[in-house]
Amino acid sequence: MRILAFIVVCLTGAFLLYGTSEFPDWGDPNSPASLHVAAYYIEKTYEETHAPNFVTAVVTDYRGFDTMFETAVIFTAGIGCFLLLRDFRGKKEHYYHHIPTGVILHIKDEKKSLTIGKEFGYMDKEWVPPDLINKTVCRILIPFIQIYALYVVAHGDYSPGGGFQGGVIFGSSLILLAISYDLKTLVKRVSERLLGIFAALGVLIYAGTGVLCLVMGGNFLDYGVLAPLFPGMADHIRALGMLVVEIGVGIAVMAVMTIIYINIVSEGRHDEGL
Amino acid sequence: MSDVLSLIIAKYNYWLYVILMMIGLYGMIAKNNLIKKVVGMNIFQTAIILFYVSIGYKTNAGIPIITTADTAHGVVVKAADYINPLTSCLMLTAIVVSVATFGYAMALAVRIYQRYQTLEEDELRMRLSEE
Amino acid sequence: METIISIKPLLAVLVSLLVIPMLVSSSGKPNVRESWTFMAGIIKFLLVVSMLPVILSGKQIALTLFKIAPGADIAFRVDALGMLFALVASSLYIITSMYSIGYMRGLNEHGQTRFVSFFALAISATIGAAFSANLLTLYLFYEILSLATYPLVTHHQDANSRISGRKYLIFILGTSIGLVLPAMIYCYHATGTLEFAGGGIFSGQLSKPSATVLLLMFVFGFAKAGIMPVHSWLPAAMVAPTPVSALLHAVAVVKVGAFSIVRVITGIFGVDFLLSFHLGAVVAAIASVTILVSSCIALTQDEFKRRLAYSTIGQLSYIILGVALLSPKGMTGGILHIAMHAFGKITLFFCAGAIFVATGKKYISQMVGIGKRMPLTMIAFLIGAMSIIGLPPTGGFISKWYLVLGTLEGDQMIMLFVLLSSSLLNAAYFMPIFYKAFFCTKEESMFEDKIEEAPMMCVVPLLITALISFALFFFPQPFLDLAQLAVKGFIGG
Amino acid sequence: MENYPALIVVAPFVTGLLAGLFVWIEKRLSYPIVLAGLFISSFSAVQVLIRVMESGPIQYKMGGWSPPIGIEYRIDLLNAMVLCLVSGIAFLNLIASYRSAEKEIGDRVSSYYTVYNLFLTGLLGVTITGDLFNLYVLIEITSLTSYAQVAMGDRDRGPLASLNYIFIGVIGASFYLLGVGYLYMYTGSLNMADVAVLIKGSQGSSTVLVAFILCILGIWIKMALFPFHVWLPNAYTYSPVIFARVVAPLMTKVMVYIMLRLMITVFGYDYIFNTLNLSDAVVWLATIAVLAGGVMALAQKNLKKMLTYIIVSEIGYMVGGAWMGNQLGMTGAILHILNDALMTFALFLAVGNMVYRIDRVDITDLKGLFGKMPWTMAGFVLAAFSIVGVPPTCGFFSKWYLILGAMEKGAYHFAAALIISSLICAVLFFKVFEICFFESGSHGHDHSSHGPVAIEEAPVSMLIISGLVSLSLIVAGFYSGAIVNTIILPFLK
Repeated sequence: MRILAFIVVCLTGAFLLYGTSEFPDWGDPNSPASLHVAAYYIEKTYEETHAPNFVTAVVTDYRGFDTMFETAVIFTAGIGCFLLLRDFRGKKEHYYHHIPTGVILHIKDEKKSLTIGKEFGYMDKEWVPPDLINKTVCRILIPFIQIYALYVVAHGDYSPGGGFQGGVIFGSSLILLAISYDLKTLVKRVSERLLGIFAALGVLIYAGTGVLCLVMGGNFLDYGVLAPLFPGMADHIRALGMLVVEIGVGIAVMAVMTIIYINIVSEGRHDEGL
Repeated sequence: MSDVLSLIIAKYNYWLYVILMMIGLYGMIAKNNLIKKVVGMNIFQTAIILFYVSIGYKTNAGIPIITTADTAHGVVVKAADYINPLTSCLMLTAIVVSVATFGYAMALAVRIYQRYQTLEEDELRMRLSEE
Repeated sequence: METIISIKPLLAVLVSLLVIPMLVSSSGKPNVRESWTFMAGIIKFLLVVSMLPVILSGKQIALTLFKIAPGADIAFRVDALGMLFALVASSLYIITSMYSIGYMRGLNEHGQTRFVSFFALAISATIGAAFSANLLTLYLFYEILSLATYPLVTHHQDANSRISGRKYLIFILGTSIGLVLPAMIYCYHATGTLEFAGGGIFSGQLSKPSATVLLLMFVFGFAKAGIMPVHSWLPAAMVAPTPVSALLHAVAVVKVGAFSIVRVITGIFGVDFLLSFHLGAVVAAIASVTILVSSCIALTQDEFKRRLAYSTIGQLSYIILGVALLSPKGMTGGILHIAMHAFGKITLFFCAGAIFVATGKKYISQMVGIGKRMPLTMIAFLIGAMSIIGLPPTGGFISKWYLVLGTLEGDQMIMLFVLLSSSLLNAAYFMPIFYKAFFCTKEESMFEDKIEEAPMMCVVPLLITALISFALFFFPQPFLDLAQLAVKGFIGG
Repeated sequence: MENYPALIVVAPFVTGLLAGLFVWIEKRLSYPIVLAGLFISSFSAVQVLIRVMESGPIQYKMGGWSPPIGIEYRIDLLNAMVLCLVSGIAFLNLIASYRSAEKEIGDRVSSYYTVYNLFLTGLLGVTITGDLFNLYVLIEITSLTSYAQVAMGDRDRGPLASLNYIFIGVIGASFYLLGVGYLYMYTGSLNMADVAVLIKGSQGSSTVLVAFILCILGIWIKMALFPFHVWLPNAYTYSPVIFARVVAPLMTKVMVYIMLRLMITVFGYDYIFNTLNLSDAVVWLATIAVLAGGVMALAQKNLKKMLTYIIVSEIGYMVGGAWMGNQLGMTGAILHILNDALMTFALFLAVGNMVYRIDRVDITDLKGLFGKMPWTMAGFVLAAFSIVGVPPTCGFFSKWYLILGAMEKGAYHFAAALIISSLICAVLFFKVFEICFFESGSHGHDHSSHGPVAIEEAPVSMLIISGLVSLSLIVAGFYSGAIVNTIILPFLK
């Protein structure tokens, strides 16, 4: 099997290399790939869209339709994980710790539960004492990470960045919260319902912008026709459209990252995990 | 010989991508552990991303973002000065796809492990034939 | 030739198809259901008859339903040959429906609604095949008929019928998909048309070897005609209830097979084409072998229906043989035999069924002395048997007469010998039954000396068909005229 | 309205997302929202088809950017037809599967509808797009949603089947992506029409050759052409009924469409058949695929799995037809996209109804099903006949064109494979029918005990759709000539 695999892999590799034999040298500015459409994007983007970041302009405007589906791909992964793993049955056994004394309680009756408050706290089955340094550092860091994420989203058309990147950063801040505290803390602060709504809403903002363009009489995702809605910004209307969809992407990506994380680490129970 | 060598040097990016891709593909076909296969898959997809991104590269060109200084004075933008934005754009999509697939594959692995308590393919096959 | 566009052929096909929902919906009320069946049968018959004068006056009726590809549409065309066949099938359908009421109720069979529904479907397909304008349409109805007959053959749903049903399908469906379909598509590929034409559709596209192969594919592919060695489904299919055997395996199904072969020989290849390659002799030889072998086998069969089945196999080959003689008289005889054999054979099947209903006997050896108990039935049997043997004064004599003339016309003494010796064999396997039924001593007789016929609904139909067989000797005109008209179309070009 | 092309894809997309939103707000609204989306989509598809038939191909520029700068939708007769097919089947399936989805998926069903609609967005988008990379993204949406749905069926086997599907699916999609990369490297464009112009005349280029092979190979893997089919049977067997019903008819067919699109629009006949001369090799491969699919189907004990192997076999039909290199073969392949989608849909509708009632569909579990679920079985029988290729069901007519194409090219092995495959399918289905028909559990041949069997049919909504689609097989059969003349031939001209 391994030898067979090796032969197949080598043949594929050789075949792919054969295809590159006619390629222009690496970095050749006159290769066909860099002329034709690509050159147009570089030369005309600013003129047409007023977005200095060509990549963002191509991503969200020229090929914005691709990107909408790309967001949908992410959304699908999230909802797929949810559908596959989410397990609404409660856990059979619960662990609590008595805060004043540190005594651990193990309750086997699934119907009984204690109220969480000053006296009792949740505890995971494999309990690791919360690390004060970790907790504190993360508590300080998380708001900054989130601000940075918002910045990356908002400045997508000016500098490297955009909805995906910002969304991932924001999502990772939430994941950090779960890692440094525990999963319950995250789930308590950001409910599953909220994440679900956000995930769908983010993609809907994108698609909704497109539909709005349809309603305004243009083609789908033709931001140009939105100008009447934003008086005085006719020049920048395309960049503005990009911003709107970037925000949508950001929201969706953030929510989906978190959904995937929560479901995988807790095997769908949303109670305890990494 | 030197011809071949110079050919390789001039296009070593493609050689790298092919080798990376071969590693990934080999992992997907030959490995027994499902997680390893998933990782192989990820390497495979990354190789393609590498390929695309290297297509877009141009020597002596900068990132495809106009600085404020450029725009202010109405400088004519020359294509040769910026690397190709299109391939980066395409690869953003490919990355997202590969992340999504990876995430979902992981979720599946979790599920399979829950059910069979193993991720080794031969053991899984044994378990399935037992049922 | 003048062609009239009319919707009648479509209606004739559709009538019994449209009545199926009625049959299903009135499944709880047998009398209502039966009246629907009769209504459909009578309307169908009237529709067919209403086209008869037009056909006899030398015109044709045509209707194109769906255009599929140039030269291969779903289309109807009523000519003399089709008319003859449709007339036989639709008239016998009414009689069989009557008979099946007597038979099915007499035996208290299950699934009667299913039975009558598929029966109606089968008869629709038969009429459709008769009226087909081209090979594609013919194939379409041929297949529908195969599939619609399957639930009828396996009506009893027991192990025995399962095996028979399987055999039936393997032979019928296997040959039609495996042989006819490629042959048909090859024809279309070679000529670009499948339309039945008086002189055939080929004009030099085929060499002799490929023409031979193609012809054999058709002859064996239409396995419903029961040419050996693709005949063995027919005896197996005798597990079906007798009305099915009677109508389908004496009239509709097997005749569609023979009819299809006749159509292919006359309409696709064309008489002149076959004559130029001497291919008629090949088919005739195959048919003669079938005639002789099947008659010999029939002699050895003790089960009444199986003996009839082997007799049918032989008689079908008469039709093929007659047409394969490629002489006007021979072809007339062959085509006429479609009708004559149908009336004779259905009488015999009706008798077999009636005996089964009245006494439960299936084997000939158990029927000694039955003439005393069921005289009417056995007299009808005599007439039917005479018709099959070809003795005057029955219809069968006329077709045989033409067949013999055909062999003389073509100077084919071997075929003449085949025909005559086969007639002797026919007599040899039918006459003892009749003889034993009446002329036996008291000790030998297995029945009491008391007349006790099958239910009325069983006896009346068989008397009617026997009477028709008898009458056809004196008044063969409608069928004879149609046959001669058809042959004129094929040979006159 | 000029935005119909966009609506075809956007309507199911937006409604799918809305449904995903309403899962968290008001669960019961998900279903009607999704249904409305698919309705709008199918309505728009029909409108687009009408327009294309009236006034030629339609171009729609996404974001207002003209190609090759932006993404364009380009709709000609071929994809207009496929669009109608996809959206129509999806819409009908959603109605038919309402009950079964609730039963199988349970409380998650409202989120499931989101995935369902996204899946269809993918399929529709793949069909309508004129951009190579957009195609990739949509293939990935289709794939990812199908991975998700496969895993939701059988709780034990589903996830594993899905993971194996992922591995092979990713390889397929990645090969395609690499192919697009090579093409982009050569031309600098991603628009299909633009690429086609730019690679014209580059017959000897190794880049184009590799790009071509990668693209086609990738699509073949996604399509499950014979040696790459290993993922398909498990994935389709263990998925929930609502998904199996839509993926089985559509997924492979849409992939075949992409193959045709790449062959016709991007690389061009001339390049494939004259420069590379691949026709013979691929037709052989297709021949093997047809036979292998059939043979493997024979070995299956589970009805669903058996059908999936038949799909593998059917893929061989279309690939073979498309690579025949002549107009007849191509006509057959395109017609078979339509017909095969319909008949597979009808089959799976029937199977879904069975699953709804009896849960397991191992062939031995089907005893007495003709009595228990007569309407479902009627639909099943029709669909099965269509797969076998019995006229007048539509399966016959595409087979007809395919065999004609094979004969024109002289690829008799492919023609023979099609015939043999028909026979194999006949064996397969009659094996099933026999069990359903004969083994009705209790009785042998006992006349009195044949009371009406208790009918336990699937819900009416499922039955109506199942019946309609099965009847449409016949309608499509009769109108296949019209379809060929108004859609396929004008497209190929």
